[in-house]
Amino acid sequence: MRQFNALVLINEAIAPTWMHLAFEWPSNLPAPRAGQFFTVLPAMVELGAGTMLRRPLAFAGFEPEERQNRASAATDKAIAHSIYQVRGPGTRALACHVPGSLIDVIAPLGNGFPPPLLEEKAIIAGGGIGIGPVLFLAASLSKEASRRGKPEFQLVLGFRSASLIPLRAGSADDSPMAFLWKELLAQAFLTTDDGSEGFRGTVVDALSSLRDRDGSSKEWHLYGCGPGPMLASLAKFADAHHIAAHCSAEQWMACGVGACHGCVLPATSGGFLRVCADGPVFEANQIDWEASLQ
Amino acid sequence: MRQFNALVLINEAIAPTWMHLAFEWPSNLPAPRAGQFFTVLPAMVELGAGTMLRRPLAFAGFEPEERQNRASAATDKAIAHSIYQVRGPGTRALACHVPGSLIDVIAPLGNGFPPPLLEEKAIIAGGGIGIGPVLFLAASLSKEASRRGKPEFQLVLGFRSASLIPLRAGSADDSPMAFLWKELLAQAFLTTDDGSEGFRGTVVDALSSLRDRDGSSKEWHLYGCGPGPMLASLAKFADAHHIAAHCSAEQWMACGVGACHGCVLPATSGGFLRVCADGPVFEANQIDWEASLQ
Amino acid sequence: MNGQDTKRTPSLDLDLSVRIGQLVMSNPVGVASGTFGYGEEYDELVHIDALGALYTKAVTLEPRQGNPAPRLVETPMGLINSIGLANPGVERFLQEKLPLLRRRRCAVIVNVAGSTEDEYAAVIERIEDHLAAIGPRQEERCGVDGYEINVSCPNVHRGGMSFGIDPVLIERLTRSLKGRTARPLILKLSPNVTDIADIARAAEAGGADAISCINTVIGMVIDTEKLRPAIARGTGGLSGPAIRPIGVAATYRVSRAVHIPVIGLGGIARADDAIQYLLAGAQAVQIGTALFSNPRTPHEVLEGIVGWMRRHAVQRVRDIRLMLQ
Amino acid sequence: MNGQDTKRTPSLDLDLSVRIGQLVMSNPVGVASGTFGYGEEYDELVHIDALGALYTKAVTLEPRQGNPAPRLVETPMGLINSIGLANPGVERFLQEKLPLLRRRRCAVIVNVAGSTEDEYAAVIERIEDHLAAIGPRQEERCGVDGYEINVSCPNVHRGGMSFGIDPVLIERLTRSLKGRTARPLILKLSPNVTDIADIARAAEAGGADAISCINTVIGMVIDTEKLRPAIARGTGGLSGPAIRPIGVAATYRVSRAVHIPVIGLGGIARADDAIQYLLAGAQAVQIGTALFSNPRTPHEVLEGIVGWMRRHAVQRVRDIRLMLQ
Ligand SMILES: Cc1cc2nc3c(=O)[nH]c(=O)nc-3n(C[C@H](O)[C@H](O)[C@H](O)COP(=O)(O)OP(=O)(O)OC[C@H]3O[C@@H](n4cnc5c(N)ncnc54)[C@H](O)[C@@H]3O)c2cc1C
Ligand SMILES: Cc1cc2nc3c(=O)[nH]c(=O)nc-3n(C[C@H](O)[C@H](O)[C@H](O)COP(=O)(O)OP(=O)(O)OC[C@H]3O[C@@H](n4cnc5c(N)ncnc54)[C@H](O)[C@@H]3O)c2cc1C
Ligand SMILES: Cc1cc2nc3c(=O)[nH]c(=O)nc-3n(C[C@H](O)[C@H](O)[C@H](O)COP(=O)(O)O)c2cc1C
Ligand SMILES: Cc1cc2nc3c(=O)[nH]c(=O)nc-3n(C[C@H](O)[C@H](O)[C@H](O)COP(=O)(O)O)c2cc1C
Ligand code: FES
Ligand code: FES
Repeated sequence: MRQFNALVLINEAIAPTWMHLAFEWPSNLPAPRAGQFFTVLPAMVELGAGTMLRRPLAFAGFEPEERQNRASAATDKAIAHSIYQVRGPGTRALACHVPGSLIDVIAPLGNGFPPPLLEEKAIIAGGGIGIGPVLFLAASLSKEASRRGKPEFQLVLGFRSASLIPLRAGSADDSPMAFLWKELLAQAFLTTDDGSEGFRGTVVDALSSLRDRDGSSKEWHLYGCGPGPMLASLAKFADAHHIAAHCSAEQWMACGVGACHGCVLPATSGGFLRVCADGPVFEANQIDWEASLQ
Repeated sequence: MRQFNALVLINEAIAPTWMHLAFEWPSNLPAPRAGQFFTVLPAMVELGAGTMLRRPLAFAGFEPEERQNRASAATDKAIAHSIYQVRGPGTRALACHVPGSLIDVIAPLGNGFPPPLLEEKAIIAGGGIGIGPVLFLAASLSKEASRRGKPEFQLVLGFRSASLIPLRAGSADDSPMAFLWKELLAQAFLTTDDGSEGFRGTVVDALSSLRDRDGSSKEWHLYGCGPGPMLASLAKFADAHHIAAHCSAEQWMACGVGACHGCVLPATSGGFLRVCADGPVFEANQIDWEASLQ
Repeated sequence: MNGQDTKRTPSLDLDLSVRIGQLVMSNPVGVASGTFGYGEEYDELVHIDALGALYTKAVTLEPRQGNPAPRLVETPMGLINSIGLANPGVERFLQEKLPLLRRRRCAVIVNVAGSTEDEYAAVIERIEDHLAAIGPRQEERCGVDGYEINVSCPNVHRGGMSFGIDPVLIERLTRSLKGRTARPLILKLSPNVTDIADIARAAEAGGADAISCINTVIGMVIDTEKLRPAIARGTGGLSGPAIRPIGVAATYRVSRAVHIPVIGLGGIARADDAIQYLLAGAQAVQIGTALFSNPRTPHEVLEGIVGWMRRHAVQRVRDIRLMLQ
Repeated sequence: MNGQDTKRTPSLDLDLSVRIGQLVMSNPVGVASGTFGYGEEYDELVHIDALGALYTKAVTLEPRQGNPAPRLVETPMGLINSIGLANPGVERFLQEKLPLLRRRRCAVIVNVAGSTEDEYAAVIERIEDHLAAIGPRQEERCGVDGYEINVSCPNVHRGGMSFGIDPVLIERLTRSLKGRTARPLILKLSPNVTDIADIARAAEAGGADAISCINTVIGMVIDTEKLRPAIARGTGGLSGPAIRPIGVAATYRVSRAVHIPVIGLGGIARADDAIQYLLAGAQAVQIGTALFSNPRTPHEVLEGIVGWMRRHAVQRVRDIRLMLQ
């Protein structure tokens, strides 16, 4: 973990209110893993907001230093990627950063997704803005394919509506990372709440249906990232089917490093777990999701 | 007085830490007069500053709608000009506005300089950032020359050092307003604290020396704008020589319109005067300058 | 002007009115005492008639010049002021300020300050005498729809701050003033106390019709170059968004301690802030410091409240305080 | 890392040391209780040995899980927290946290909280017994250089907040704890009182070696969509730059009311903020919430103080408090 001023390389819209951020990654800093996050402090905020805390964002991809076909010609360093939704003053401020500007980053933070075992098939479920970590995980697994065996995985992505699916026609982002994401999106099983594209229903509805017709001999290992209610039903689903499951959780943060005990969620074992330091990736049954939704 | 979103036309450096701001002026709003000011709210501020109040700035010039050779081709409306120093978070934030962006302006505010009588010679003294209102006043008088008689005036400008004199070689600003300012600067009697250009000493030192060799038959009418100590000695000078004198004062402001009684200075008659509504231009003997410096 | 937009917003289906004693305000958004003068200065920028209420700058028995300069300093999302109740005194208030106030269509609440119980009483008596003497005039409003008793100004040595911290004095003061007017009496409380609910209960016991909550918080800025306090008087009153959470907490406590209406203020700059106060238990709100940044704030806040009420299907603004879970 | 830069700054000609009772801190900048854990989590980001002092997260007799989630909400230039003294209890503190703390080169002040006088006393006794039992070890520091008594946490029903508002209880508690340790005893006061100077005088009378001033201010945010308080417990403690003027005013008052050193905190984010506290009368400062925005804050603040001292030709940091005009 380190605090550094990162050069912004890409910061552009990939869907209504969604942005793709890429920044230079320092040499000698361990590469981030899918599920890990960083906290960022934009330089300027809108007058009147009074925002001052860092904002946590998950990594959505990483390009190591040696890579040839790079997302940006502006650097020969490694490049970290994130996908974020413009929601409030902090993300609005971040969206104002142009390539070439600097952001204050602390990274990498938290625990990533554990890789599936060889005998497991990874079912990677993302809902809405939970897309970043799951795209990263899928990309990592597809890369691994060339090294050790061939990890089997299925990406399942849920959106409210077809028009909110990022990186579709109209997105000007043609960086290699965006290209990789588009490939993954093309392979993914898509669901929409309103049925405007793909399966009509939630990601977890889709899982039931997928499970019924799954021909694979491998055990499922669920990976989830998305809104609280989605994670809650994912955990329920995993429990009912006795499937290993890991979820990436969210909670408001202050320090982001485990010091303040502010970002807790209720643990099933009693007490609380810190999202930033004990998570953000938890075994699905570690968190009392129902209580956390209240 | 009106609150409006103003289109920024020019916002560029004219000296170290000094900026020239020009923005579109609404139709149907009375033109500002020299000595009047506006308050401005930038859109974004640096994170951590927590700035939220408007910042008062004086007008440094005005181009009415009908004018031909305009400071900006981006508008056919009237254009207001200001010169400001980048000092703290508010002015730093203002300095980030690029042409084409919008600033929230309330204008025109306060009372301007009363014009000199026909039998008076205007001695217009500006120190440091007090340059804006005095350039505006000199420009107004030089324009009037063509209409009623020919107001006689002498501009006396003081700077800490030659390198801080704005709009010299190196300034890229070649707008018509900058051109006019350069003309006025060329006519002005210049003083520097360190003697690196013109008269060595303060503006008020220069006035004594000018007064000794003044051949004009007209009465002097002093106009001053600059730091508090300069205004205090200007007022003393005017009193000693029985000269009419008007000074533009500064004080921290909140409302800028006279409602909060926050921006007061001690009055010689006892009690307090509001800079924003009773001023910012006062007869020099209205304010107890010594007390105000404490 | 933005105010006119508000008037055009068809909110006929919604009941925005607020009741304080016998007084009905047309909507819950007022402008706070000391930040709006007597309504003259902001006339060109704010559609005053569209306000729910105008709380005047404090009126004292004698004219006061106020505290030495500088009186203001900005702080992170806040403002410290030490104006010191600068005002023309009750006589000149009646002669110079009241005539214009009578032409306002919004409720006008006169903020009253004093150093002693007698001074407060004298101001109210003088105003009541005056109103009785001129009697009702055609096509004019009364100009004084109620009193807000400032027992909480931290900026004067004897500005009522000793009242603001003592429940016994508050109850006695309230009872004494209550006997001198039939108009609603609003006690404005200081947050600079161990238990603001105690003070509120005392005000209620004394007969107050409502509580305004909160006045400014004691604060200080030191100029590290000049090596002295940034404002001449040393400490001053902190206002603005910085103190909003303090005001909401106080409003929450006070509105659970008394049965009379609470008027919430402190740091309201956006509709969401005002709705927080209403959910915390306030029936109405006031906007002070935010006016300085943006004079359109009251109207933007009112529009935002209306929009929120529609989205949440709330008919009456006074029901909002029942919605907190 | 920035901390190392600080080490390189030659400040040999300046005396930055601060004395609290018998304890000498190498410089006046510490990190505030509850924002720095027990010094583990920030190890990779902050050069801890270069700090003047590390104030630990509160330690209670029994382990506490803390308050329900959510526990945090951001406010304008502020943060409300309701952690609720989550901590592993004194036994696990001694077993798991102390060994690492002993390796720190900065002063370590253990923040102590409890619900009753006995609980506070038991924590200190347990720690003193433990320290006596393990005795001094070579090349290790003691790990506990003093105690900061948290009588001011607004986030627990019985978290000592009743002590924090009552001078009589404060004096008794201080005296009782003073009898149990030779280490410096720092009383950390709440700003949520009518007169903080009263409380400070009581702590001094009870034998306190210093006062920390201030803890968080009671505040509340309401989520206007979910129609409930943004943090689970309703109200919480407001910290950050928003409260800096409140802390400076309190420090100014307290340092004029007592003769023992005052440690100022509340909203310090830049060197200028810290210097305001020092000019107001503090001998040392602590940085809490600003760490969350920028972990380099303590070192940047210390560098800024050094730069300011050079510009103002001040030799000893403890003389700054005499410079206010
Ligand atoms: C470990 C972690 C990883 C994250 N990764 C991503 C990511 O990859 N992409 C992305 O778009 N967002 C991500 N988020 C959420 C992101 O941090 C928030 O959207 C952001 O902080 C909002 O800041 P804001 O100032 O724009 O909006 P605010 O005004 O602060 O908040 C806007 C809305 O978001 C809610 N909110 C704010 N912070 C959080 C939070 N931490 N958790 C849940 N709700 C919150 C608020 O209640 C409000 O409704 C992540 C959060 C965490 C904790
Ligand atoms: C009527 C009027 C007209 C003005 N015209 C101009 C102008 O034409 N050009 C220009 O550059 N500046 C002008 N000023 C001053 C300008 O308003 C301040 O420099 C500005 O507000 C500083 O804001 P900031 O956030 O950048 O700095 P801050 O951090 O707020 O202040 C920086 C420094 O300026 C001092 N300061 C801040 N506000 C004032 C003030 N109102 N009066 C005196 N000192 C102050 C502070 O003490 C501090 O030392 C004028 C002020 C007034 C009252
Ligand atoms: C410049 C100024 C002057 C004030 N004068 C008065 C006053 O005369 N009487 C009073 O009761 N409150 C006065 N107040 C307090 C405000 O009415 C209000 O209670 C406080 O500022 C908190 O609200 P805000 O944060 O919206 O400003 C004054 C506040 C400011 C900023
Ligand atoms: C998340 C958090 C946890 C805190 N926990 C404690 C604590 O355990 N004991 C204590 O005395 N103060 C605690 N405090 C208060 C701080 O030590 C400090 O007094 C307060 O935050 C004001 O300083 P700041 O504005 O620099 O944060 C806590 C503050 C925060 C923000
Ligand atoms: S944000 Fe501080 S512990 Fe997680
Ligand atoms: S700034 Fe409010 S009266 Fe001048």
